[in-house]
Amino acid sequence: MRRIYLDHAATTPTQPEVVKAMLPYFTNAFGNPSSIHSYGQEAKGAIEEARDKVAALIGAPSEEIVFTSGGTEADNFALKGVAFANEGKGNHIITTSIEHHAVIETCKFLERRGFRVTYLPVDAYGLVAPDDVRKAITDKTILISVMHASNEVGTIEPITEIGKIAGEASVYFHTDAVQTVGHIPVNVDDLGVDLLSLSAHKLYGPKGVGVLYIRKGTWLVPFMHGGDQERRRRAGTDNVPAIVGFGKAAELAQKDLSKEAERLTSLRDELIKGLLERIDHIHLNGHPTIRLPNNVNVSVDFVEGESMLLNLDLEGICASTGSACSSSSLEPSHVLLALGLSPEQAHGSLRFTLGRENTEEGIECVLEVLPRVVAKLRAMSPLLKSHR
Amino acid sequence: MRRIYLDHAATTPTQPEVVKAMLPYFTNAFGNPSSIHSYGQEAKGAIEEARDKVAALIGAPSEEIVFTSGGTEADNFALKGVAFANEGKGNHIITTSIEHHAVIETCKFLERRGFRVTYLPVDAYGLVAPDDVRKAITDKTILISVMHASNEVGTIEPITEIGKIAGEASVYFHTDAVQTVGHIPVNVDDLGVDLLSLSAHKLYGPKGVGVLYIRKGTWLVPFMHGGDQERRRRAGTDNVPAIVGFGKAAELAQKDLSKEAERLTSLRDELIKGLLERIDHIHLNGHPTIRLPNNVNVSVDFVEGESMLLNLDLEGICASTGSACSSSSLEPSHVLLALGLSPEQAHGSLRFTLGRENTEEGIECVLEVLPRVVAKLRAMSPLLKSHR
Amino acid sequence: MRDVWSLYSEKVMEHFKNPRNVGEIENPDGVGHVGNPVCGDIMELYIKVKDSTIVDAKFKTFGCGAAIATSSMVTEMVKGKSIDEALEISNRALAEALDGLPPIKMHCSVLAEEALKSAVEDYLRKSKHVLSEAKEKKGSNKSE
Amino acid sequence: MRDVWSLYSEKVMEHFKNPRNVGEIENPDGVGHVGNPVCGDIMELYIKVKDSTIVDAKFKTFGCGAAIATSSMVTEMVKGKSIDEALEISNRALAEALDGLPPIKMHCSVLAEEALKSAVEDYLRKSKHVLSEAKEKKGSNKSE
Ligand SMILES: Cc1ncc(COP(=O)(O)O)c(C=O)c1O
Ligand SMILES: Cc1ncc(COP(=O)(O)O)c(C=O)c1O
Repeated sequence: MRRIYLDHAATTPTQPEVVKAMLPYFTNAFGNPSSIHSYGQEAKGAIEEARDKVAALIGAPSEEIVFTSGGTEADNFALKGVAFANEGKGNHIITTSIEHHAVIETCKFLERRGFRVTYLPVDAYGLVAPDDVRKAITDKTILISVMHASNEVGTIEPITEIGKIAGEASVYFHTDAVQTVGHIPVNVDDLGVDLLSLSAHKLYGPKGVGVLYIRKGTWLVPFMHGGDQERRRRAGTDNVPAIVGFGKAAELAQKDLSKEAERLTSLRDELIKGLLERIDHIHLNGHPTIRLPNNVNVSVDFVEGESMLLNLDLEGICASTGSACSSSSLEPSHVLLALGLSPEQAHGSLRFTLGRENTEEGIECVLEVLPRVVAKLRAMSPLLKSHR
Repeated sequence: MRRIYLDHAATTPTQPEVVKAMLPYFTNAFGNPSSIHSYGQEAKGAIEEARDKVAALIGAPSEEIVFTSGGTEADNFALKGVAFANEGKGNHIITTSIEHHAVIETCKFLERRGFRVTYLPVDAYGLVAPDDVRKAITDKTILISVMHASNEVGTIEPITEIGKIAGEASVYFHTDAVQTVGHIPVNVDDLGVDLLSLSAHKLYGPKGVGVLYIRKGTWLVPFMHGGDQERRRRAGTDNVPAIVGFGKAAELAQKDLSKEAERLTSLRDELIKGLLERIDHIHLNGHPTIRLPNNVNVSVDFVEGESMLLNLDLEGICASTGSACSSSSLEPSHVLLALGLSPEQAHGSLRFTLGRENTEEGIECVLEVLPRVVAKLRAMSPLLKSHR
Repeated sequence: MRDVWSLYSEKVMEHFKNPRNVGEIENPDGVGHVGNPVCGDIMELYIKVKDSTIVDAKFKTFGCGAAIATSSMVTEMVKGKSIDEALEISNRALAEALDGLPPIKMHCSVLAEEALKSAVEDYLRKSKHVLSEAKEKKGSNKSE
Repeated sequence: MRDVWSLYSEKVMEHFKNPRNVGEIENPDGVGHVGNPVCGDIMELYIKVKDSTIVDAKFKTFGCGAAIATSSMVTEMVKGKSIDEALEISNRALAEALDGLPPIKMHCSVLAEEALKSAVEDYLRKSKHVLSEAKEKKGSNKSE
């Protein structure tokens, strides 16, 4: 059966050219970049080339790029690193109620260790108000962390505006840009951020490698303690093949970023339009226009997300949901609830995130299959009856 | 030029069969194991198979295996995880003066955060005395961390004895087994450990993946906060290809562990014997017999390690040194100093760590080349003169 | 690589794909209504009882794959069973009949058991009512 | 992949492979002895001076590749220079002459500069001594 993958926000396939670039570093040029000998130095050279490429993608100097094991580590590093280094100055952190778990759970950990965290609300579209950030700042505030775009509903946050506010208040500013880098233009100076998280596997690079961008002069303690790697900012043997792959993926992403963003935007809007037309009692989640080019998130009334997902999967369509049933907790997506959705609506959410391999054909397939699936599930829904 | 790689303690080449096992998980079966759809579930199945294989290699139940980004993360996780979870009980940690930086630097971080750390001394061979461990335990002791074998001098520590002591005192016991797993038999029950760190790239698996073995009932907080991966013990998108590669490498390692250990031990002893015969003023570092099958560490008087290394590299021989010049600090190896070597001797150390590709021929090559290199460097050494 | 990877057993998927006994029963003898929208699972179970035997069962469920499959399974299992037998169906038995459920989905089988219990209790309550009404009638008849 | 990867520039490696002026000078006019074993670098620099010009220089070094290369380079650079010119050779000039050094190795060039200064100072001290001895002699001659 042909499968249509529409879950690019979860992970993307590693591009064949990326794999090809990685391969020599497993078996031939397998050295440890910390080694002085030729094997070590050729590996070292390779990661420095990759660093340049990733730096170029976000408009940063190469020295401000620190490789990590992924976006989760980058977020942990940014938050714990700043918190532990600056607790002499203050113990207050500002973030939002729609951050990725890598930020939220790290904040909760810090709360248990004496820090105070403000979780700012968002509006019905998932937008944070810069003015709320301004008002939340106290003289104890040491860090503001607001994601660049929501992995769930795709809404793009006003980072530049918040960056100005953070700059004026001289508070460190971190953004989780895992969902934006490689998909929309990202420039650390334009955004005015001190710290920025990214992850290779969201932009057709390999899993297990990310970056924390750290602006020069930002004071944070290491998260991973040990050897002298990454100019003593992140210990652990460099994951050479993955870093090289990240470099290649960054290079490829930069090449056709705007063309691909345009193409996906039009597919996205076609899918949204089609779904709203063909299914009744369906709602778009997130902002209609200030959203990622590849994100479609809808709530379908009276039916539950996982059961839609499984039915779609049976027909070869791979998507995602914010329903609790897909996680080990029983609560539905904190993001959808923060947008003001009812628990039922949150449980009835479906996310389609498009990518390079998707074409018009895939969109049409979803538009053909989903209405059938919804009809089938609504026929067994006890909620529909009570609605009537 | 043919190169002879003798730095397997730094990293090993990924075996071709391992790379082959990984490849499908980059481009075809590229899913995120947290996804419900078929791409996700096939990735999930793959990591669970790999978990079984790694578990088998150390005699552990699969549920007690938590994948990390490497040995450094496993060490950070074990130490910080236990420390932060058990500070209500006590704030004292016992370790040794010869641990890897991933343990030592993590301990220093914890010291800055209010924990007290005892760094036990070692004897001239690098052995920790179990009785010293016993004496160091107080009612505030929450963790003992002693490495299984030294990455520098190869000495194998009496972990089983220390495990008994830790068990009797009901103190958590961690061992960094990064240099032993896959090279000598390791069984978590025989060793009596609650926590054990390993790293795939030291046993012909890929870089960027490791494991923290966590015995059921061990109380520790997560190190990487975020999503629900690894039964909520370690957040972050699973590095599927690397985990699959680790599984394959574990399987291969288990297959011919004892045969390979025997082969390397005889090459090791040949190299040691040859070096001591052909070069005067040379000393073996570490224990003569209670040592890793693949480790040769010597100090050559009057000459500095990096300059030997570079000369060897020019002739295609890749080795390592404990000299400061190879790191960003100016101090020579803390391990060699802990063994009682003078700074000069520590600076004059050379480590050869053998592996699968090495044969008699490589050993003979070292025995032919190194005496020439030493003679050349001694001719320009100001220390030799003052010694005469 | 294995050929088939799935969150669920084949049996679960079979019931999920072709759920048995979907719908409502008109004038049911017992209805169970359990779960709540916050947790994402709502089950309605309808039973028809004749001579203390469950002769028909239908369900409506809002929930995940496991919720739908266990709902389907419970309706299959209760049909033909006596009220007493039905009350003995445990969530474990349901999960086993489905060749197992993932640990995080076991609560769905609990919910199905509760739906069944609740439907049976509803029946018992109603029939007691009917019984006592009948008794009352009889009594009043007698007294007449 | 690039063809050549190395910690050091080709120039450094060239000097490391074929260090110039290795050895000691018998009866040197100045000797510089710097560094210590704890840091892993020890340099000895010997100079021969004629009419305030350094006519020969030799070194002995215990140290890393950069230490050996900068030692070799400093002996090359001072030969034929006047004492005053020699004192103007900075560690940066040494590093530049070697087409650069890795940041963590810059201290080796500092050490080489110090070795040179120390050798020159040794020469100046000795020659002052000789000078003053000569002066003394002259003076005593006069007074005779
Ligand atoms: C917004 C956001 N932040 C962080 C992460 C975590 O990144 P990683 O999967 O590389 O750990 C993700 C993806 O899972 C994400 O979407
Ligand atoms: C004993 C020991 N512990 C920990 C590590 C760190 O492991 P990794 O390189 O996977 O971060 C190493 C190797 O560098 C090691 O030899």
